[in-house]
Amino acid sequence: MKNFSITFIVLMVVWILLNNSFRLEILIPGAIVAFVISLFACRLCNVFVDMKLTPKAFAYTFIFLGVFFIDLIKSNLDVARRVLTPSLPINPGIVEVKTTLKSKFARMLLANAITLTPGTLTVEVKDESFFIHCIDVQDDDIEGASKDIVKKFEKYLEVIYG
Amino acid sequence: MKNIFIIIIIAAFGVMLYPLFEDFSGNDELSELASFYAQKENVEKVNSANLVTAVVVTYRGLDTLGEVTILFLAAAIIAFSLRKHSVERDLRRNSEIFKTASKVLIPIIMMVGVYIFMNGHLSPGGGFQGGAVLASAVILMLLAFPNIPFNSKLFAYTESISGLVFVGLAAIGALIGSGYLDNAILPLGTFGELLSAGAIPVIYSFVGLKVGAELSNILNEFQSVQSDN
Amino acid sequence: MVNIILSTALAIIIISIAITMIRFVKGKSSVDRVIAFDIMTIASIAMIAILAQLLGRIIYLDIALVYGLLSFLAVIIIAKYLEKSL
Amino acid sequence: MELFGAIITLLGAIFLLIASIGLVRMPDVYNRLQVGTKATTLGTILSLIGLAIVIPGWSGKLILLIIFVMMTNPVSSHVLARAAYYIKLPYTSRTVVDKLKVSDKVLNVEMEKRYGLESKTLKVK
Repeated sequence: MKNFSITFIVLMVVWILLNNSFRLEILIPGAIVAFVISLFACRLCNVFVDMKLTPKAFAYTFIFLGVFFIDLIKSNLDVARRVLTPSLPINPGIVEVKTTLKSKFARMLLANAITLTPGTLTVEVKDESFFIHCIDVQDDDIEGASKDIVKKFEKYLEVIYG
Repeated sequence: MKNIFIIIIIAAFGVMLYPLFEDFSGNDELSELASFYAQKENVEKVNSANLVTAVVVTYRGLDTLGEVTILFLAAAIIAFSLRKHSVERDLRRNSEIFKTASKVLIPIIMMVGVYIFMNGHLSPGGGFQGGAVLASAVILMLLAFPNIPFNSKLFAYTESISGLVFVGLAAIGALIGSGYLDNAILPLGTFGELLSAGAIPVIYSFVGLKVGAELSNILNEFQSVQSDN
Repeated sequence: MVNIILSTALAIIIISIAITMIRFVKGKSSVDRVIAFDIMTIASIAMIAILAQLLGRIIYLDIALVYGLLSFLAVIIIAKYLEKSL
Repeated sequence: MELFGAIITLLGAIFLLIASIGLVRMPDVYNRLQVGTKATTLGTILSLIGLAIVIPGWSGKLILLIIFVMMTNPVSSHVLARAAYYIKLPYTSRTVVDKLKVSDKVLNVEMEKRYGLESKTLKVK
């Protein structure tokens, strides 16, 4: 039920963004369509179940987005500097990190956030280990790499998805 | 008995389509949109001798971009579907990230498909394009979860019912409107809104459903043939 | 003024697509070519959006959305084909 | 305000240019993917945000495009990187460490214990 209603709300938001209006004659067909699609996709997308709907979780979602965007910009400046330096200062390698997150959706968000930030790219995910290709390896043991790469996002996602 | 029935149906279609033939009169004046494209300055700006080419390639060139991508995708999917079955196939699992992401994306893609065919009268989309986007959600589903049980009867029913409704609406147009596929059976509304242009959004919706169900059915057939081998 | 800056941005994006073509032709492996294709697509999304502004037609954004969707699917299908896991 | 948006769009375009330069300069597939995902995503997002500032009326669709790019782009690069790893594309000689190789061996042995048959095909690759 929770799953169904979150899917419905997400689809309604998509519909409103697409149509860019709040008028009733647009909302009603949208609601019907969103209802049918949620019914159809309900058994498939059980990803939203772990989401917590407390005010604290909402606040942390915004903090997570903020941290993520700052990191995104920093990462880009870093990569741009490396690309434009004539000697190409890279030090690549694949490192292993551990995460404690259980929820699938949170793990996906974590992997996507890692892929989008400083010189890191998720290559493979096995149980609790993420294998990450770094453009500049600082620390190749598991704890050190986890602290560098994962912790800064994990602490927010842990609050949101438990 | 069957033959007589077919003859009756053909005769009925003939009666329905006859007004089209009778009322036809050549129209010498261009509509507002057509005259914009046909204006001398606009044709000269493109510097093409052929007016139709100028419109299709220059003004509507972005559609071609989409079509080219669709072609690329189609080639890739044919390679996927007609490939010989290999032992490795079942064993290398999909990555978990991809599975989770497709669970989130599938409903959103379906919503976009519905938006495209419901707004067919306002935007470059339409029934066919929207249906193709719906089917691409199904492709994503087949890619992410190859072993999911698939209800092919659902697609068959959707397809036949929307086909029936489409023909039925067209026939109603012929009966109470002024011709086959006439859109004046519903209020026309004001230009530029979702619920306008009479029956066009409704007809487009059913065309979209039909195309989506058909393409999904084709994909599903490919998939099941492939797993039998 | 705004239009001039946007046209400059458009020109820069076109140049970057042209540079990406170098990798597309040089390749070495098919994955390299797919990466080049992916980058060209994402650049074209930005390009279509800017064109929509310059020509003042919001409907081009729909095209950008569907174009992005289709190329995402194409990249995934090709990746899975190369990985032999279809 | 409009000027501000236009400048952000220009900034995005410059990031796209850097991405394409990086794509040509980087030595192996994985590093090319690194440059590809990062700089292009930020470039596109900045361009779209800039356009949303220029024309606030279009922001709905532009926000949807941004969300869409942010959802799909990392996923497709992850899938590509995984494919490149499993078909054993070579790294550059400057690569320092590969933890996944070690873990893969352990996993193969474990698979053999658990399923018997499955491990055979895993070795084939």
